[in-house]
Amino acid sequence: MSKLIEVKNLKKWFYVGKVVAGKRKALRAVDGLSFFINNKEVLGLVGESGCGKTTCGKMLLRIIDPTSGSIFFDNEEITYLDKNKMKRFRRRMMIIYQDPFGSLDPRMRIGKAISEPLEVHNIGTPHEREERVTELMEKVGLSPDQINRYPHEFSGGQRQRIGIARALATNPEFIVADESVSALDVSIQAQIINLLKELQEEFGLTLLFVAHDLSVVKHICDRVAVMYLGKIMEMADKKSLFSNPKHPYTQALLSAIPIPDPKKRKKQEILMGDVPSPVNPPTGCRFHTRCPQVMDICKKEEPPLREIKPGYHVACHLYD
Amino acid sequence: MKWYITKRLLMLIPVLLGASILVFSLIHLAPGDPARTIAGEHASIQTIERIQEKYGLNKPLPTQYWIWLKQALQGDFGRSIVSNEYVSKEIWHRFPNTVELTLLAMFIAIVVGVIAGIVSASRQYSFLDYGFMGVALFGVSMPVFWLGIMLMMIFGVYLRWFPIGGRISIMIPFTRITGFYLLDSVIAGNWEAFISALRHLILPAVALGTIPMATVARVTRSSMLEVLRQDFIRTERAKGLSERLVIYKHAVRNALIPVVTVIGLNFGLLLAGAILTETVFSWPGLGRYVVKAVQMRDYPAVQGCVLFFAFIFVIVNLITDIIYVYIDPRIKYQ
Amino acid sequence: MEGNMQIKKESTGSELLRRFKYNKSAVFGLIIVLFMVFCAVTADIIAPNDPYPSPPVLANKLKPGFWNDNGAEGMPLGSDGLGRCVLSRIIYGARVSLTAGFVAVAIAMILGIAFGVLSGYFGGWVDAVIMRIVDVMFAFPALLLAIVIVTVVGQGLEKAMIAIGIVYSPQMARIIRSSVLYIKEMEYIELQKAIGSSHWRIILRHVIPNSIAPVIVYGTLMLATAILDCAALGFLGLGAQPPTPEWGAMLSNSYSYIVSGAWWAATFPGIAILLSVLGLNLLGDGLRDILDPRLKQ
Amino acid sequence: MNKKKELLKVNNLKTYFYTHEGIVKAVDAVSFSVNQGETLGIVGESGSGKSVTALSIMRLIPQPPGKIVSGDIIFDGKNLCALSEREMRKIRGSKISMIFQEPMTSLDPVFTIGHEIIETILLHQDLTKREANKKAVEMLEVVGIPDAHKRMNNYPHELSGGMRQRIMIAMALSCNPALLIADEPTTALDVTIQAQILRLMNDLKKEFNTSVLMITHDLGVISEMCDYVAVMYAGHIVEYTDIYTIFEKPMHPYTKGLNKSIPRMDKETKTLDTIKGIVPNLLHLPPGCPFAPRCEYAFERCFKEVPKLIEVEPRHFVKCHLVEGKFGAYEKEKIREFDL
Repeated sequence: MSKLIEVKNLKKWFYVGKVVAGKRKALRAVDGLSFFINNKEVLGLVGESGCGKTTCGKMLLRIIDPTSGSIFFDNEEITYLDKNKMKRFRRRMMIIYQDPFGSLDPRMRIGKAISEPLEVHNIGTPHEREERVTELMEKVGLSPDQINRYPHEFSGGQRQRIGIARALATNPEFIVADESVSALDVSIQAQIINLLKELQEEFGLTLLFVAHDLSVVKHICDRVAVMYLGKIMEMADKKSLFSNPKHPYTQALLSAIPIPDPKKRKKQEILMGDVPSPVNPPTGCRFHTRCPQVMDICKKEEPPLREIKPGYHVACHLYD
Repeated sequence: MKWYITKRLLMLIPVLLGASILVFSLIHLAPGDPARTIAGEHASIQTIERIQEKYGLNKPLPTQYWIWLKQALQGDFGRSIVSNEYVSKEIWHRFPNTVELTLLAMFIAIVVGVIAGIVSASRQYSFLDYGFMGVALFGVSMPVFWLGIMLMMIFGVYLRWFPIGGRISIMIPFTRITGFYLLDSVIAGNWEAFISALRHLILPAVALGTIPMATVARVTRSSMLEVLRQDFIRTERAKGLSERLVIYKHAVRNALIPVVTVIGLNFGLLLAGAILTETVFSWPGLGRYVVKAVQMRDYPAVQGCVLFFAFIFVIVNLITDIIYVYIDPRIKYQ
Repeated sequence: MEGNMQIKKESTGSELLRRFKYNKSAVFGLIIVLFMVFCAVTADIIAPNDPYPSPPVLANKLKPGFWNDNGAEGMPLGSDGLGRCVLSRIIYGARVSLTAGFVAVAIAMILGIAFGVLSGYFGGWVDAVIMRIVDVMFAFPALLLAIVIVTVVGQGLEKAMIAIGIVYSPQMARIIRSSVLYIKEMEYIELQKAIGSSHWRIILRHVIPNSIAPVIVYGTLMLATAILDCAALGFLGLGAQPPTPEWGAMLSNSYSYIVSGAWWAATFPGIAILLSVLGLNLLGDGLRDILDPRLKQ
Repeated sequence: MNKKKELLKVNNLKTYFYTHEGIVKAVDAVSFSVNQGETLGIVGESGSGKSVTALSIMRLIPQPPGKIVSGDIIFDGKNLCALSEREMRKIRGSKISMIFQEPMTSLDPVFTIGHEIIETILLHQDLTKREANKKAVEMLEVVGIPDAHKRMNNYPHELSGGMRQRIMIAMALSCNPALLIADEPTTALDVTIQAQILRLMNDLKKEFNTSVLMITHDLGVISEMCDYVAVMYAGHIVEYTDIYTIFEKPMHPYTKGLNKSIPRMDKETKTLDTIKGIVPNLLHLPPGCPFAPRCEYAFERCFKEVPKLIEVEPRHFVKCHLVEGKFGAYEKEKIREFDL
């Protein structure tokens, strides 16, 4: 298996507030990520709000420029490519957003919206583009005779289908799905999850699936990375991670999800307190303020993300 | 808080500097030679040169600006071409009259406007709401000078309730102390003068206050309606609070935040309105002085007055911002 | 928000038209505005008299109108201090005032959109520079700044229009900027970056079309104030010069007669201003309700 | 189920919204009941009318355009629909209180949280300011807010989402209400915070012996919290039964579909079963069963006639022609109009 995406020590600090003593406070949205995604693999990136998962996804596509670190796409470094050089890669990577209302221009017909990536990259004649749009609409389950309608004439689930069609237009190899199903109703969510999975298999897409909902991630991903305050806490293949999570945070996260089965009401491991501010992350392990198994070393020393067995990475002193 | 005010005051410096450059360059880049304007069309070259010398008009523009700015900072805007009096003295002489007029107008505008807005919003779509908002709509659509003339015509000329112009009846002896007529007459215990000054003040103040009043009423209403749609209002109702408390305590407090901004901005309109109102009512204030200066092309006076207006306006905006911090706990000043 | 009442609605032509019809004040405002435009266009046909009789028929000076048996013949609203028909001058005045307001707003819009879009879209130092200039212009009451500009460039209707257009442009720039800032945050703009669109494509295809709504709303409301301020300049003798039948100037030339009882010459031009401004305000308010779904009940 | 005192009974409630586009039947003939100390969950997708049901009970439907068209809401023996606004106010916040979805926007931003809680207490209890203050601090401690004394002077924007929801709970419980209505109380929160809040609610429910009406779209939350569940779809309750039956042998095709379409943590599935089609627009509801266009079992009758809500087992109600036919055949006498 070859790596399609590789990221090394990726950081994004947003500078906030006023300059104090020549320095500004940094919000460390992403604070040193290293991981890779194999070709045709689905990697789930999960975490609670503000953990930096969305920022990470957008950095991979160079929508947000990283503060430091490097990003490789198909073994080429794209971290510092300028706009023109980057354009070559743009048609090979796309994004599907969360908000089905905000991700479509309300004043643009959906046919035009779907063909826009083709237009920008000068792919095909207008006629060929229209054929491609029709084909895509059928693929995602929309009726091609709706091609000239405006986004507001569609429901949330249908808009998400439009977004998916647009993302597929240029035949990309890599797609970032940023919370793409979390805004949808349960019955619609299932339709979109199935669609994404089908398309991923059919086109052999490599997917970064950013989400906060672990049950969705479990359904769709091959491997999962769990983030907390800008860092990866645990990363492994889906099966081992869900059946036997190692990191106390992952354990708590899994146990916090209510299971729709009253017979399985369980003694939950409930984390105390709130997520600390990413402006002042705790010293040592970032999770130590809420960790039920905290040790002295956790407060002083930050555990690195270590491979404790092949393909299984954990950042926790319990596994030193 | 002190630090916040200091910081805001410091931020005024570039704005005022920019304003002074704008005023200065507008007037000095104007086509035509100011010296010729002063001297008159048929003046000899020698006369013009003498005038240029006298006003420093032969120096390069940046130098002229620098000299003018240095003097302006000391409160010296030069001498008026028309009266040969110090412009600053002319301004200070008229300033209290304009302050009295605008303050009363603003007072009327805020009190009536806010109350009407709240009442309208709390009874949306009622007869009262339509009534107030209809009047307010006319209010914002009226030219202030026309309103002044109409008031003058009805209450001054026909009904003879109020005098139609001037600051105080010339028959009444009056000694100037602070320049504020109402205040001075109270200090002097001269009730006759007080009544007369007040009677002269009412029509112009009503004319001037009507438009901001209408604006304030409209903004208060829409801001109230906006607040009443918010989630926390539902929480207050769910607590069992009476509609009265929900509206007059929770909604009003929140709704006033944008209203304060609008009041601050309306002060600008009020100053502009004062120019027109003072012209209509022959009010001896700054606005009328500016108009006269413009008509006479009295450049030092125009420069001085306009910069002074800008200064006042900027200070009012600063005060608005400070009030804002007090009523909205979400704004952090540091 | 839960519940079907709050379905997010964007606008299409037919939907907007339907909402417009429901908005009584907008319809009423539009009727007034159309009436004023009609007067302006057909002034040569509908005006009963010549607005500038030459030489002035001073015998007809300050005659009352239809309400008085001794009123001037053929002058329903009476005559002014130079014996001219007030009604005819008001009708011709519509042409002057509407054009003046329209030109001023057009100038403000062109400048405002250009600077507002640049400032909002590019941010950074472009934004900082433009916004500091706007701040400085905002330090003056608009009418005062217009007065100064007119003083400098000289009096006259054309110059007044330009002056008002210039002093209104920072206001427009700020409105556009804030709307661009809002649009810029939308995901469909961010997506443009992901697919590699150029800045110009984003601005022309997405940003400007989506900021049209506030431009229309505030343009309409601004037209109302522009007419007011043009009239104010005319009133101060800095705008339209005699014998142009400009409403503000007409007022200014005749208000001294009210002391002698000739109220009509000053009253009717004011009503004409009031009506046009009222119509535009009603229309603008209505458009705002229609185009801004946040305010929709 | 042992006989408990019936606290709330909603009977044939209809709440409509009159809009320019037409009448929106947000809640259409809904009936259910909540017993003392019991938690009833109302679950449904957006637009199903669950929040409107809750607001109807509080009589907080914005009017116009909304209106409770008919039905009774019997609370503690009193019909809330018949009360005057003044009488209703005495019940709100003291006997029935409510917490909302968005803790960000549900607290007045310009008052301190202490002020907000004290205001509620003073409104319904005969206490002095000092006593109310003490009680408010106590309540903050009860909901697990550290440094309760200091927190009293905080404004809502100074607190995190989870904290704000705790404040809302403290406020809601400060007058010891008999019924707590929670409208999606954890939807806006992260899972770990959601777990905290749900546990807190469960604990307090027992401590205060409060009945809870839990409104959510999340079947997981329902299963953690509730004793009984009503499933709503397009303004109708389509199924209403105890928590075990709803997950083990649901009868309505919608409930069945919903159950199967959620991705589960505890099970492996290749593809999810889905319910075809889209959530209907309440303005253009089909004439028959509102679920018919999406239902795989739908037959002719479903498109013409709204089915009746029938009791197939004690306290298990289903609104479906199929179920009606199946059970109607051999247990005719059990089929009766839903009337508790």
